[in-house]
Amino acid sequence: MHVGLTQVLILSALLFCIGLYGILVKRNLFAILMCIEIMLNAVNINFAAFNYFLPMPDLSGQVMMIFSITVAAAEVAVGLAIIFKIYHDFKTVNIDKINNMKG
Amino acid sequence: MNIYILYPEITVLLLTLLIVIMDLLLPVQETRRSLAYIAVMVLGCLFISLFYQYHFGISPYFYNKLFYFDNYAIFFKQLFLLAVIFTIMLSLDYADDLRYSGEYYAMLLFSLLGMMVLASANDFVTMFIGLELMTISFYILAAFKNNDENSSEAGIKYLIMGSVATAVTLYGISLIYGAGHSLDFNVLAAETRFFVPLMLTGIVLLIIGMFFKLSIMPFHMWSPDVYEGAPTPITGLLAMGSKAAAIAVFIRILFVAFLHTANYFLPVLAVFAAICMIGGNIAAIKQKNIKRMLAYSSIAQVGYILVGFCAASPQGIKSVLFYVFLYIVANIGAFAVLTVVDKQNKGTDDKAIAGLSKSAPLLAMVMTISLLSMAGIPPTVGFVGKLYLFLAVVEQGYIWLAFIGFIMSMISVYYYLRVVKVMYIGKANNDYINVSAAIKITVIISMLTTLLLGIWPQYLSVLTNFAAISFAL
Amino acid sequence: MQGGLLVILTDKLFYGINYLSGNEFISQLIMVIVQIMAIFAVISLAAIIQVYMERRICGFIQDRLGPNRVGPWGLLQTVADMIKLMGKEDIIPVKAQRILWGITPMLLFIPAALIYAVFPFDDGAVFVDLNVGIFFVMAVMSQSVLMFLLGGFASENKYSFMGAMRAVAQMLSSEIPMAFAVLAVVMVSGSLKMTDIVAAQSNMWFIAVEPLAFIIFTISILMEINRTPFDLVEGESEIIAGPFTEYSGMRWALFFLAEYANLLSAAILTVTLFLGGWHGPVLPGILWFLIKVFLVIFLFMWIRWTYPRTRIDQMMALSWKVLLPLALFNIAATGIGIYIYNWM
Amino acid sequence: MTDSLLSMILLAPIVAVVLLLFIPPTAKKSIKLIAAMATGISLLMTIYVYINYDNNLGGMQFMQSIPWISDLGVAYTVGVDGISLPMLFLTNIIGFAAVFSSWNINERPKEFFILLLILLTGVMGTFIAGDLFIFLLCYELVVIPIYIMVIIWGSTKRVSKEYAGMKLTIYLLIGSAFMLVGIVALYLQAFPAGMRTFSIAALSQAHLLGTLSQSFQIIVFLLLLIGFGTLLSMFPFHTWSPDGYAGAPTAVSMIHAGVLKKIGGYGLIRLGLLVLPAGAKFWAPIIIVLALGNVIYAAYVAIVQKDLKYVIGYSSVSHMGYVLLGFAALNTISLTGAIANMVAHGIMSALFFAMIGYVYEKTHKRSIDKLRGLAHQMPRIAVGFMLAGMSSVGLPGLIGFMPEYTIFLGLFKVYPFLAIIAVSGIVFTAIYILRVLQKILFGPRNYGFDAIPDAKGPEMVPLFVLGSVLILFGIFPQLLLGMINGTIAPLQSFLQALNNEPSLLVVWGGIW
Amino acid sequence: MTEFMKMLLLLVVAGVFPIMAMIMPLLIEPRQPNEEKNSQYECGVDTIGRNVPRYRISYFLYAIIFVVFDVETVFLFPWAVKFNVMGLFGLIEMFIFAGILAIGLAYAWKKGALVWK
Repeated sequence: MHVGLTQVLILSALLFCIGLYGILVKRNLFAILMCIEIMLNAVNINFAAFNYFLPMPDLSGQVMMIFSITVAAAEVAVGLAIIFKIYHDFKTVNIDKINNMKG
Repeated sequence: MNIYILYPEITVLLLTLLIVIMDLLLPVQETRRSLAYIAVMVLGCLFISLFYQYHFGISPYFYNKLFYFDNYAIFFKQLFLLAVIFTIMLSLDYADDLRYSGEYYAMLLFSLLGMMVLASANDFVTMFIGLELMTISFYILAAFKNNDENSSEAGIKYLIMGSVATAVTLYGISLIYGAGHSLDFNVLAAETRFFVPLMLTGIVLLIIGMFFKLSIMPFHMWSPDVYEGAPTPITGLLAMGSKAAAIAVFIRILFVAFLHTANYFLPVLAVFAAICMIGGNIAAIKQKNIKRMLAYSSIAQVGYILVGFCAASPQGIKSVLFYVFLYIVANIGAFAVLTVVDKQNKGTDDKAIAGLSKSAPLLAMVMTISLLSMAGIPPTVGFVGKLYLFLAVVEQGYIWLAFIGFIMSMISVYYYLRVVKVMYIGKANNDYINVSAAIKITVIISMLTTLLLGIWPQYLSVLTNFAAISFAL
Repeated sequence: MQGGLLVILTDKLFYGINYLSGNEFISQLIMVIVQIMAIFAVISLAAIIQVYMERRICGFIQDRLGPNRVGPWGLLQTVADMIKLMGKEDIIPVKAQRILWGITPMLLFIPAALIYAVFPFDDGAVFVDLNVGIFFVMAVMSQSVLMFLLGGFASENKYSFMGAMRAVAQMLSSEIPMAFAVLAVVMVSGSLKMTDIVAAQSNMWFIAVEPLAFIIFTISILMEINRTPFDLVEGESEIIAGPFTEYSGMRWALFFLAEYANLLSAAILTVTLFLGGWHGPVLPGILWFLIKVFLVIFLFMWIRWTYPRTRIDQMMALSWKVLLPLALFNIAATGIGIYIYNWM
Repeated sequence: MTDSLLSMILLAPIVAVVLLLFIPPTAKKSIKLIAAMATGISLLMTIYVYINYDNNLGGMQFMQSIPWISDLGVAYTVGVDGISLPMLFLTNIIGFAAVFSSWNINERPKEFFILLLILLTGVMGTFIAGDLFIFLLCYELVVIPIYIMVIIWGSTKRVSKEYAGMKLTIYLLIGSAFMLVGIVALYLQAFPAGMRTFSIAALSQAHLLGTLSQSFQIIVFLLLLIGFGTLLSMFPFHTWSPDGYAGAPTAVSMIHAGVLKKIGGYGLIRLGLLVLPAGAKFWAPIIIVLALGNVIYAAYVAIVQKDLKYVIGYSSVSHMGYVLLGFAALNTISLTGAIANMVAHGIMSALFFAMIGYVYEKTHKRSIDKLRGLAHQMPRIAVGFMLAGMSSVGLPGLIGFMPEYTIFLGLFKVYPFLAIIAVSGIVFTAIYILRVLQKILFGPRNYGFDAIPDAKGPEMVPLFVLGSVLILFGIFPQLLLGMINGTIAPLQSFLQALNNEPSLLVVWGGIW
Repeated sequence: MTEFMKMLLLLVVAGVFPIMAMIMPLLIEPRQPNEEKNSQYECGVDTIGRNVPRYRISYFLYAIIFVVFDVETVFLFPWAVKFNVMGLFGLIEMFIFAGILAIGLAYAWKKGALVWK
């Protein structure tokens, strides 16, 4: 089996779609947060793959990946904190029940 | 490596750290106002010093042209400084009620830092960092009110939608990287192979992501909830700062990196602008909560701003800058008033602002003028801004867009005037609203700017012209 | 190529196989499999030896004999234990989430085995000399906490779950100081490659250059592998056996094996990073390596039977409030030191 | 001095606004005095300008121009000619009268007079602006104060004042949106980039340069027609007008009916005719048809109205039809008549609304059925009613006669048949005016009103001022017509040239 | 034979090895399950409902801090590798970075996030 750019891109696209699907389907906030992580990791795979397989003038793809990992971590940290607050206020982490504002 | 051009960012960063440290040193019960004063002072000095950085000739850049310090960036940096300074001023009273007011100011400054980076970003890495620094700070700020369900809800909704937008944007960027072999706008601009499917998909995803961030109409569903739930000063900053910053970088992306494809995406943008103007204004009509109404109205405002994009000319960009400025000024006024009302009457719906003209005539006046400026009624600066926008776009042949724009801005008067009506003839909740000096200063500055620039926009016009010619269109 | 005893041996073997098979690829494949087998042999054998050592040392420190019945000096005691474990019934608790519960011990073994790939046992004797070696080690090592969490969660047992949460807490606190301690080493050696790090110690061991980092590293690696005084995860007197409470028979043995594999890798890591790896006078590298590794294991056991178990808050406080600031300070000091050294 | 005279006329109310901002709301008398003084000063200066305007010279006089926004080519330009000076005069005299007719406002007077003065500034600015940008600025400035005044001080009768205010505002703003699009297109089309200007004088020359193609003119004129036509309450877009007047407070009704509507007519002549002659010519037949709708339909509706304000509201719609007729006939005589009729109608409708305001204020009644015999108790108000009514009917010797006569004269030359139909509108006018006057003023004494005092003191000022102008211009129409003619007459050749341009009728004829 | 393939092979073997180890005892182990034996290991009394205890919020506070710090190391490692090359610039960078980290730590400390409540 040959693992080339195409295969990696397909993998990342699949991951991305899985994440997106999860966000749309899952109702648990933690699960949604995880799905977002999956999406971001799909992107990381893309960057690394492009940087690895294609003749790039620099390592900007990998740099971008590192930053993207960091940002994802920060996002998760903030997300967790907000989910605590949600749980504190709503006593649930089901996103369907978190629906005070409408209109 | 001329590091001095980073001085605004470095100043803001040091200021933020200083505030974090001071916050740690202060005893818990003590008010954090001193931090706010320090921040306002330093940012004010920075704001003034940036006037001296406008320059002719080649723009200084930092590290391989990844970070530009051109007039355009300076203009936007000043805008963000303005927005944050006034946000701090109008949240002085508000922040006293918060449990972590020190962090509140620190997060404001972090978001400012993100915006400032965005204004200068000339490659996707820098842009991404700026964007996320700003957005993540906003996630926190949106959920900042303690024991407030709406605030938490706003925070989580913003987080989820914002993260998805980030992921989509990033995915787009990664495809662009794969097709264009670089993340640098300048290099991408030299790239001519735009019609590779990979590149096109990337551009489309990137634009969709940006539309999410800008809450352009079909991608706007998060914004009304977030605007309603977030603490009022933060709603203001969301409406002004985050949008302006996203616009700042969006212009660079479209008109530096993907200038070649302009002919293809401009009609699309025009359609989205029309959707925003129509949808935003019509949805705003039936809103009872003023923050929510302003959320929809801000969707419409972004529609107007997109109109300026469609012109794809220096005049277009100049009109966008002009409009963004006036939009920020108008929002400062409106949200300062809402902040006071929210604090006094515990809400921002019609009941809360009823009879404001009796209990606080100044606030009612400022609110009216700010709203009229958003609607584009003379003699407020909103009129001049709209005129610039539509002049620029009609010159490029989009007369239908101008037509929709003018009609919709007149329809928007309907719901703005509804607020005015409630303020002027509604029954007041309390006889007298005490308005603090900081708020008074804020609203008076906002009002005077709106009116004076509306009558005599010469200086701002020159400044925006100066900033807009940073682009080789 | 220059190489130690092990490398010479492998080269000889490779020539032999190549001669027999005649196909380079196949012989390479066979060589890799042989190497993998060797790694597993090392892990299994080391586990048996370590268990025996542990008991003897425990006995010695507690002033008693320890195992001395099975075989000469009780040497076969561990083997007997193995056989006993194999013969035990595999009890599956009814409430447990069966699949997750079942695969946990197997998954746990993967990270434990995987990090052996990058250890330089001798001059040139390294399975895969990754250019991000130490980073890889840290990344993979921290994966095992996931299995603890999984096992504890899937067991549907209070003790298991508490143990799992403790495991997470412990990993949270050990990882950062460890990473920062390693960082200082990386700064000095200028590479993430394990072989480079060892090579950089040919003149002077890093324990002399970075004593503070050594201490921080040792403490945090003890936390990482759940050794006493940080064996909160399976504190017998508190939560039965932590995540392993519901496991028995061979499954439990796998946990056990992974744990001792981790202990060995911790020792190897310490040796590689701070004690000069296989470097040493006169004797062949592999011997020096083994001596150092078993000395470090002895040190760990000594610590184990000397200190009482900490409370979780003590452990967290130690790592976040003592080790982390120290590690930060250490990085700064190293930075300045290197700068001054280069300047001179 | 004479250069900045117009600016000073404009500035006087603004200075007063700034002054008023610092006066405490409780000092009601001083507020009113300041407002009266400001409008009075403006009025006096306007009269000075009116007297010193050189009719023989014609054209723009008292010009002042200051560069304003360089990159748009905007200059602050003010100046008056024979078209705008009567309008300016009208504005000031009605503004002055409006201040006094609001003398009895005691609820939040500070805000009322501030808004009133802003309103007046906007209207004045519109008339004297020599630059399209300034024109727009002032044009839209007036809408919002009106809205606020209607919702706070207005009255709710048949429709609620909020509804009336909003309807008025939205109609006018949507109309102005059309107009803005037209102006933007005009601005961009008239001159090439770099030479663009908002100067009305320069734009008036643009059609000579040939940059404005015929089809362009036709389209833009349509947009302007919708915009200004809405303001002028042209037939299908007139419904805001009666409702708005009914809801508005007296002063606003006066200014709105008296002055504001005239901006529509003024704009049509100043921008529509002078800048886009081909467009004007093209749409003239349509305008005539719609204007007939105004004249006949509105008059007919006015007959059946019960509410006094609605009667006058529809009457003003009807009168605007004459103005449109005069405009659409496109000859010097009818144009002169149209402009003069705007002045005439302004004065009389302001007087009407002022009087209605007094009646309503004193009796709290506006219904024609409930009022009768007012002449017994309030002879002074009755005089005002009579003056305005007779003028409206077109009694010679009052202001209303000459303009209408001139319009018919001009129209008859072009469309004799339509002119005859239009003249029949006068009959309707006479019917509803006389009916109203007869019902409310005359007839048996209503003893219920005995305790109600007649207008006196400051309340007499509007009656006196407006009435005297009414008579003065009625007896000496040359004062007005001469000035207008001085500017319109030179357009003879310009209008003559239009005969060659196709009109809608011709195009239709071609299609058939 | 690339590094990647070798690693993959190791991974596969590491996955297979425990399975082998699990299969072996199947031959000799006794199989006599009963209800008592298969019940959860508790203190003699069956738990009603799910057997998962509530856990402390402190875990999450630590987790959040951990995530942040752990990711910082991602930046520090490349820097550390190239430290010798970068000279003074690297040193200053390091001080800025470590300084910000230290402030972060101090912040968490002072705010009581590092207290095991």
